[in-house]
Amino acid sequence: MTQLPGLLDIEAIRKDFPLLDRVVHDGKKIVYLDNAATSQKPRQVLDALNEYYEQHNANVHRGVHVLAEEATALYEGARDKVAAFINAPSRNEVIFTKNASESLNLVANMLGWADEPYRVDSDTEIAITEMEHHSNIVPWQLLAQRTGAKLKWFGLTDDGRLDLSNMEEVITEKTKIVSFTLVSNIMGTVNPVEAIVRRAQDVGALVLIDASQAAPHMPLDVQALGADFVAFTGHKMCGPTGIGVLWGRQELLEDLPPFLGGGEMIETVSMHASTYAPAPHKFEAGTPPIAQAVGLGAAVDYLTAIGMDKIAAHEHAITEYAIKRLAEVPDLRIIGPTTAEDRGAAISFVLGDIHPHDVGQVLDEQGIAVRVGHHCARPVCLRYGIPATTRASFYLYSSPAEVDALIDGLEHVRNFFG
Amino acid sequence: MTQLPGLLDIEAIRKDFPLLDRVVHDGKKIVYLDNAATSQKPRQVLDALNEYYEQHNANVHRGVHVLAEEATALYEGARDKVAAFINAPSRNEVIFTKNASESLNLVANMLGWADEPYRVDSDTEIAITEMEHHSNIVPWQLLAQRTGAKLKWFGLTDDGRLDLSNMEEVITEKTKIVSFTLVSNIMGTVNPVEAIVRRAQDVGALVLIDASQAAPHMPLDVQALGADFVAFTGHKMCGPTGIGVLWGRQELLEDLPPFLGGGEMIETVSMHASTYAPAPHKFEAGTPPIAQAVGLGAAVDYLTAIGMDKIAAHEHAITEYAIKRLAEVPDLRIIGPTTAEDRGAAISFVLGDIHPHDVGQVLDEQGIAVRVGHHCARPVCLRYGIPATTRASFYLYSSPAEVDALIDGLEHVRNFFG
Amino acid sequence: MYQELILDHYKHPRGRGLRDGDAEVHHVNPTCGDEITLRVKYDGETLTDVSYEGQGCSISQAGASILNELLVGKELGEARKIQEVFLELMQSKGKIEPDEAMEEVLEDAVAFAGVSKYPARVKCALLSWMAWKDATAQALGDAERKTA
Amino acid sequence: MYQELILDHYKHPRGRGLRDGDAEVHHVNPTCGDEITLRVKYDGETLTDVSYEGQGCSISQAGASILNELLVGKELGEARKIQEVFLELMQSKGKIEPDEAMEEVLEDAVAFAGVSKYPARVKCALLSWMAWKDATAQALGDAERKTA
Ligand SMILES: Cc1ncc(COP(=O)(O)O)c(C=O)c1O
Ligand SMILES: Cc1ncc(COP(=O)(O)O)c(C=O)c1O
Repeated sequence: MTQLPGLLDIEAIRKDFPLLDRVVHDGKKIVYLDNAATSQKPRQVLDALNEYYEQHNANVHRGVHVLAEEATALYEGARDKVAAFINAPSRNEVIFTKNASESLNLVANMLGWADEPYRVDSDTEIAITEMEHHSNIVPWQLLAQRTGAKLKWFGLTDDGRLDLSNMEEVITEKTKIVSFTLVSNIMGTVNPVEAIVRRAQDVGALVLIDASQAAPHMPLDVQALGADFVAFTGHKMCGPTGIGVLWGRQELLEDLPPFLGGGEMIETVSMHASTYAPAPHKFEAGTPPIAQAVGLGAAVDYLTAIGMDKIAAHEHAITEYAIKRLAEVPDLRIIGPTTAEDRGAAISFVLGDIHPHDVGQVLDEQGIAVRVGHHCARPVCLRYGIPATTRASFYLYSSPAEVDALIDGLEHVRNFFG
Repeated sequence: MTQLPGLLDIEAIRKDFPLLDRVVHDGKKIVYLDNAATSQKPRQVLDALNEYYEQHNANVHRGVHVLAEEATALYEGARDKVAAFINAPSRNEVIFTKNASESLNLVANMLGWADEPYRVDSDTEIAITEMEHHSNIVPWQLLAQRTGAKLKWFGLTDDGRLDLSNMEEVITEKTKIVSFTLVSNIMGTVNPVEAIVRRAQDVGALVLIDASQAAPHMPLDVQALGADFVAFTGHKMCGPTGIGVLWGRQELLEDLPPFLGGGEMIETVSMHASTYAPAPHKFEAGTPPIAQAVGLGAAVDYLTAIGMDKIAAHEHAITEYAIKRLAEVPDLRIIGPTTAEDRGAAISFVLGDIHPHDVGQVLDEQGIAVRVGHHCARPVCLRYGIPATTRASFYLYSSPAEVDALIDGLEHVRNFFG
Repeated sequence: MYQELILDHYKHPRGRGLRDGDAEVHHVNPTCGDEITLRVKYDGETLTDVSYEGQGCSISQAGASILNELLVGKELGEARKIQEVFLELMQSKGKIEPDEAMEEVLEDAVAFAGVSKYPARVKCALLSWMAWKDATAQALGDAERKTA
Repeated sequence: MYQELILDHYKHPRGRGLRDGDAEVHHVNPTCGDEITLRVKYDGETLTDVSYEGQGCSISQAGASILNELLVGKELGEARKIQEVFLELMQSKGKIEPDEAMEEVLEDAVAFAGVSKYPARVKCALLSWMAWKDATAQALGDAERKTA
């Protein structure tokens, strides 16, 4: 087996993930390289879900019976774990949502309904980038349409990086919010947070960082990032589906208006008027995704026990190896950074003029799961003049042998359509 | 054991629910009477969740690999099951949300951003009732505040029913939307849908029915209801947390604008403009609660196999028995209908001047889980001049013996504080 | 959690009723409807009376009664110290086992130790204590304004 | 799903290129970027040419080629019937095993039966067929307008 410096004990880790034993297409063990879409779940997370449902299930808050107290302690305990995982100054800054998309929409809506100085209206601007996931584009397009604000964005360089050369034009005195991804889900690019945050702070704009592709893969410290809001999603980081996180600075969460109304988010309700609970509850209307938060807490424990720095090192090694081996495949062109520096473990490419759908399908027949399409980042495809890409993306359980399987698979694809 | 006509085979059913074997407070088997807050989950639902995560987990839609296709088929299959469960004319009318609260907010927001003739604005009115759950009050208060629309409501009679005597004043030619609960979560009242829907249709208002306390307990037929939207939540009907449903009439879902923006809900995105996918996807931004939808599908299968009419008959028998036995408790006053006719299996009461918190706590010490407080329906408490109630609520696994345990427990409470 | 002593204070509240005071506050716990109206009376630094009316659960009502018993007659500094120790105990999630030193300060109020294990009830226990703190701040503010 | 015949049509498309026609349409599959520009030419009731240009996956491109082979020269009614049978096959989720009657109608296009098992690819297979239907409606509309 190929040995690379920095690899985790993959064999031991893979034992934690039941799905990795899955056999497809008559006897082929799955090679799961679609981790940027969603990750697999360790036994530890599934156990936490089962234990929750079998032993402690109840609705949270305000219950005096023992199950309600246990469920509340587990749910709020998950908040503590997530707060520690991202180094939040306070647990009350951690809001549970259903996914990163809701977290991003939540901020857009807060700002649309906010009072001054936060309010986004027709005199103001919003700044994003051309490499955002649709979930960090469409909420701002909707907000711009509905308020009359102007939407601006950073373009991309030919090698898949943000073009910050016109920083002063994109982020101006009118900008109220700058929202960008820490790591691109399509190209793997890691973006230069500091430069953007500095400019935003200079003009008094708030900063929202989409950490959906960062939280699963590297140490995340919201204080070090210097942003005002950070969003991410549970299912990409070994957690269940149905859970996302929005972290926000406490003063902002106090000042900004609620979004969804309902049970849990109120202080007191009468037919004539209601008052709202303090954050985080103010932003959590209705019965929250209780089991899913508990599952995310278990995922965070799992990742922390291995060590986020070790996971980052592992993925860096795998990415470096994959880039090296992909360079051996004739007619293959990587869309995005072509070195492992400042990039994550998602690698998009095109293979001659074979359509990605065909690449993906023939790889699938060999048991290799990659994603094909525009990866919810169609503007990137438009920018590089391609209809779609094939994307292989790695995680803590990915092995060099899986990279080798991908390379062999691509060889087969070329022969098949050659 | 007490035998009542209409009871299900409780012993067999209880074996499906692992939590019902839970022992609390040094050896007391739990008596779970907090079903209106959330239900317990049968083994069949937990198995479906585990199988999903262990065998098929992938992100849905647009994937060409086998896991993505399986996950998509399971997720969309759950939509088919839910559509059949509520007799929806089309599967495309079933939108998955995170809970009933999101479903209700979704409608409020659609109407706030809609064009004519649906648009709620300062010339229009919204009608609700005084017995709504906070999740069907606060979204309308927010909408009214933000659009200038006027919020009106039906009051309550002394015996816990809607007072429809001023129908013409509450629902007028200006009313755009009438939203009310089919079954009250605090008093158990089943509301007269037909009369309200008829009046709403007469004035051309849309109707949203909150079926959160109905879907788990009785056959639900959205076509027979005659409403335009129906909302409910998975965790109260044997499903997982983190999943809710909004059913809406197809033409409306076509005409109304989206709410959350992001991946999955788009047709095509460029930096300058986006177009949206047809419903239901238009209203499902981001990675959906995949496993939770699959779990809800399993819950619906489970309930259907037993039969919703049989479940309703079982609960009716239990409710009748409980009301009879509660009448034996001195100083106990039921808040809500005092017969089992046109009422569900949630029974609220006050016990002399012993505060519900004390009632609940002393019951808990005996292993009996009830809920105490305002049950997210504070206006009802205000209406009846009480700070809170104690609520016992039953489900398909509730037994006459559990009613007896409650009565004994209340006797103990009285002695304790007597 | 229902110590004999708590039940006793609940059934036989000490010093209940509203009497003359320097300041009055009304506090509510919106989740359960516990309510208290509380007045404080100071003679210089000495808390000479805490009078109150309220409704709610045994814990909140016993809390007011024990507060009255414990604080009336104390110097402000001492009363504040008692309040702080009580707060610490109630926020301990059942982890503080009251020792002799604590018992010396809190006297009968150590009976509330068990309540701290029930997060939903801690607010009830603290209701009157928060009201007292608030009323005291108002009374002193008024006093300061008067001497100013 | 990649039958020899599909690959053959993909690698050697029949009738590719844009020629003179009565109507032209441009269809796109936004999820994968498959595109086709397609023209139809009718002589009375007879479809005399389907010409096209496009880019995309093997399934969408082979689909256009086989459509050309199958429909050109047919009467409109017959072409419509073929289209309907093909649509039925593609929407069958792999549940229809083409019988002789179907083979008679669809000829080589039965090779697409396997594609129907792959929901993500059915749209690709149908792209040119939907474009043809649309172009035909336009051509006939125009024809009707002309004769009107
Ligand atoms: C009548 C009613 N409506 C709405 C809700 C809100 O459901 P959820 O908390 O799952 O959003 C509930 C339950 O909490 C309810 O009982
Ligand atoms: C960069 C990025 N942002 C946002 C999202 C949206 O996450 P979710 O689909 O869980 O809402 C994703 C993944 O889908 C992503 O990769």
